[in-house]
Amino acid sequence: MSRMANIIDYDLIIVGSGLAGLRATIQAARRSSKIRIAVISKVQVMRSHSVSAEGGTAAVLFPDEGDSIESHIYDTVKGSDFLADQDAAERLCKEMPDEIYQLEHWGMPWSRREDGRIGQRAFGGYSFPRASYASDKVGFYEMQTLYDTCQKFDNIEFLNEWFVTSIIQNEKKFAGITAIELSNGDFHVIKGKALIIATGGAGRIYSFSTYGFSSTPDGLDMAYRAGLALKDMEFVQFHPTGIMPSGILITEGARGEGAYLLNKDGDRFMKKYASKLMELAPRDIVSRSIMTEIKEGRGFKHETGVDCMKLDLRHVGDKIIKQKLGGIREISLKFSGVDPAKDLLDIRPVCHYMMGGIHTDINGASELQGVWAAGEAACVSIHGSNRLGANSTSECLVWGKITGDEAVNYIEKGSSVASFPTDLVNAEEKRIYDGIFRGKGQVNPYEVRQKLTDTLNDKAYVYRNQTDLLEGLKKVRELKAMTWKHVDDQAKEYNTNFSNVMELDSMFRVAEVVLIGAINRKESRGSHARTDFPKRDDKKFLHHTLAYYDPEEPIMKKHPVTITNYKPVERKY
Amino acid sequence: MSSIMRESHIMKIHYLTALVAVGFVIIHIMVRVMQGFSDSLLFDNVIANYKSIPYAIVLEAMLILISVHGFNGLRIILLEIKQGRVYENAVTYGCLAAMIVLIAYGSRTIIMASMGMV
Amino acid sequence: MEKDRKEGIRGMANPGRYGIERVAYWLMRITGLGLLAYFIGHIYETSSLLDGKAAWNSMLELTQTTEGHIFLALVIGMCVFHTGNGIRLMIAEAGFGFGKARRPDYPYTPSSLNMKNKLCIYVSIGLAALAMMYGLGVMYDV
Amino acid sequence: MAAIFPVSSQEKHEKTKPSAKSITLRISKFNPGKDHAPTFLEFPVSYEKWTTVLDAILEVKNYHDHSIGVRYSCRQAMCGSCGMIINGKPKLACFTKISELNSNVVTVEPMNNFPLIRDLVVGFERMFSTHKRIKPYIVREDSEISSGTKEFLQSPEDVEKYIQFAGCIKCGLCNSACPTMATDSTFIGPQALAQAYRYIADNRDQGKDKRLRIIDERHGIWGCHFAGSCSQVCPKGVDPAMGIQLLRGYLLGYKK
Repeated sequence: MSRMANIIDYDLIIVGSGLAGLRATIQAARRSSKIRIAVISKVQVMRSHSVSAEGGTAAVLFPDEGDSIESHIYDTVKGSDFLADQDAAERLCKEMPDEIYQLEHWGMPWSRREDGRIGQRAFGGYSFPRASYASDKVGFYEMQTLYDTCQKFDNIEFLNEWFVTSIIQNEKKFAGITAIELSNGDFHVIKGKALIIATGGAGRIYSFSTYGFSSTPDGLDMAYRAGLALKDMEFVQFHPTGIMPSGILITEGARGEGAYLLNKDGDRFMKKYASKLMELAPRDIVSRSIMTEIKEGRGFKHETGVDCMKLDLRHVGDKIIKQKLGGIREISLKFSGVDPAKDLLDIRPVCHYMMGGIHTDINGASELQGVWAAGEAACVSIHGSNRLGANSTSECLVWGKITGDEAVNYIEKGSSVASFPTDLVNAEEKRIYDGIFRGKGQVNPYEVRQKLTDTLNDKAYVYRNQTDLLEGLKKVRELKAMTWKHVDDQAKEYNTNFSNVMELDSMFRVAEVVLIGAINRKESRGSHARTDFPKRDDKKFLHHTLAYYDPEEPIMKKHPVTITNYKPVERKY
Repeated sequence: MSSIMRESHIMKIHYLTALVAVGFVIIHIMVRVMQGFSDSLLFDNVIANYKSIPYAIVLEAMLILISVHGFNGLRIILLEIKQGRVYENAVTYGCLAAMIVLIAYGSRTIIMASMGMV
Repeated sequence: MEKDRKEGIRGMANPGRYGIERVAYWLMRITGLGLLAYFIGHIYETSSLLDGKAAWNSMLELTQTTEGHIFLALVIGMCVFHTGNGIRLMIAEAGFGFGKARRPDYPYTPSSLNMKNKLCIYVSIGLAALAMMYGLGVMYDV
Repeated sequence: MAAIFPVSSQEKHEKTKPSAKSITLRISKFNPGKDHAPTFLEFPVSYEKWTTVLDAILEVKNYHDHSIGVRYSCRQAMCGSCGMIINGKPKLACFTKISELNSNVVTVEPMNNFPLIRDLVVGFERMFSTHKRIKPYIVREDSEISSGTKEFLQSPEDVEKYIQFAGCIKCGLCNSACPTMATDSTFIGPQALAQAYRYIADNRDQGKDKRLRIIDERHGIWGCHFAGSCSQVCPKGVDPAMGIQLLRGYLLGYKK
């Protein structure tokens, strides 16, 4: 083989350096100093989009003040519209308090109460204010704490800006990965005993999105192509408050601190939709309420011509805003020119989270031996059809730790692959270099990407229906058939044109899974709201959706939901 | 040098020499101004100044303080302009040597003038 | 092109793009080097004493010119600025005069670049100018 | 580069519509692996009041020249990817609006004092390694919890003492603006020094003496001369210059 000069060897490979990836890294590194760990990411460490998580991390810290693990579990399950696996939700809630304290011991700058204990704020869908917060930069501080703590260990190697392209397996066991080193364009084969996929969500398949530009589905797609199932991909969370026009997130913590949502008549319209929790109802409900108000003519028009709603923080006051919401103050002043203490913010529901991901069991193990998934990339499933705010960073921490432990156990047992399948490496090289890098075509891939993401925005947004979804799928397939698979920049060094086209390639496959899953699910559950099937249908659809890769069309299957203590009931807030 | 001394010790010396030198420079200038600027430059007046032992001590102290401060400053600037083992050693020992030479040369003037060996 | 793409001496010396603190940094270096040069010259100048009155007087003739006086005035200015700014730096570098560290509010105004420090720099420059004028006055017996 | 055709001729892309306001974007192009010297490419770019320099660069990359090398991700000034020199000063491209530059020409160049990878992309290996060198974590024996452990207590005032310095996003702008780093690539730099202070000022930490020892060397903390440029360019209000001066208080013995 011509290019295969670079074979590297590690024990544990962690793809993705966000919260889940780094938490797994530390867990593995502290378990054993003999295990050689590679943390591989297509961005530099500390650039992952986990740094943009804002509001909080949910955990029960004050049982003596009225909170309980039981309540956290039930809130999570109810929030999920009963699609969550209840054993997983239970595990999350039980392990979370320790994670908060562990982060604190590693230096996390949690905001404090006057008595010196960790501060918590109200968040949507919870019956107790249990979102531990660090002003409104929780994800950033958590990332910093984990990244900095990684610096303690000498058995961790960060491979910054390596684009992982595929998983190599043999005899149904993990064998290694292939990756391109962006800075010089070298193609590498990295052998390993275990792999943890922590590549995050894929929200950039939507054009109006809180996600960073790097949150494309290449990690999900790599697992999908390797034969792993993607689970529940039709459930995409739309956060109620993305600021106009950029779509940058205005944290739910703003409403946690008391902000109102107002319609054109100046009404706090949430009283119609969730009379008890009002603005702090779960995100799916608030987003739907906003879109209903807009459809019924009580919305606003932003100067870009897009419909929006108003978020009112004025009564919260400059002092609290500066102290607890400094990040969103900065965002709204800079990107929209609005001071939240003086004026209303223009907001609109925005693609924020994917409840779906790589199908795993409760330990984060995927269907391929030696491969785990954690964080947003995985679907354990804790969040079912709708995640509660502040539960995603929690999931990253808990399953980061669990998968780190599990992978080390597996490595220490000494399972290894008989022979390394070079034919798969050859095939992968052919796919990316002949199929993409040296591809031919006239259509601008960036324009195709824009159209693809616009299509998802138009056709698979907060409210969905059969006609729109079918049209969306048709449009996506039309776009996919165009000749966009070519790379005009033929340089080796830092070729983002190449990685952008590979990302687009993965976006098509995952977008298809999202749309087909949405078409098949003829009910309304959590974030998936069908105007043509407005009711939840537990008889037919109380199951997870699995999608397996096939070159023609994804193969869709069903998977049962684990229900332990809580029978599905109607959700009221 | 920094293998013998921590950089913070060197900096303390740098600050201290500066502060004390400022005091002496003020004395030096005051003495000259009180004599009248042009008068103070007359050969005999200058020699007379040197012969006053306290003043000679002021001059000698000033010589040492400013040399230490000045050449350390020069060393800092030179070390920041370029790096490398050989260069850094050359700068460090070069500055030290220059400092010693200048102090010796200046002391010769002060001692000989104050002892009347002119 | 150099591997590290350091800005180099030009970047170090170019004070224009940043605030008065960068100008002060630059003046501090220049005046320090200038004073060291003067100091070496001054030691050499005074050493002519040892060669007797004639040597001293001919050295004086060399320095008692218009250029010499302007140079001496500059030295006075450099000395005053270097002292004034140096004292500011010593106080600042010991960690005094910034107020307390605290959560910053956007738009961020770094408290290390506060008015106290800026004022000290302007005062140092002003004092240097005054001292130069006074010095020239003394030299020309005004 | 191959000609780029629109997806269909009727559907013109909205973003390419000329708007009333436009500027010339000059982008530094240089691939050390191929080229001999940097060149500037110029593109007319239309903008709205909220258009950032990053938006403009991506507009050019997506529709005019796919080969522009630029690092970016979160577009909300949290990830620290897009530091570059904009009209002569180090800034984050995503946090600089074209409208606030008040210039008809916007020139973007890679950050100074970092090795160049390509176009606007520079290498961070050295900065990451100096960051590691100052032990950027809580140093104390009981920093790992066991079951039943609660938090170390810390008052809101204790948090205020270091929280400012915990805002560092490692974008490298401070190191790029620093006059000492302009000539001294072995200088530890304002980024790492500010982080050393962040952990020393944290009342949970016990690693002060170790860290002070690390930074008290020839190309350590004393390479700072308080020109303040780092604090001036910091997009997150970290104020490294202040952190460095406060650190010196310990070394000079004013502070315990």
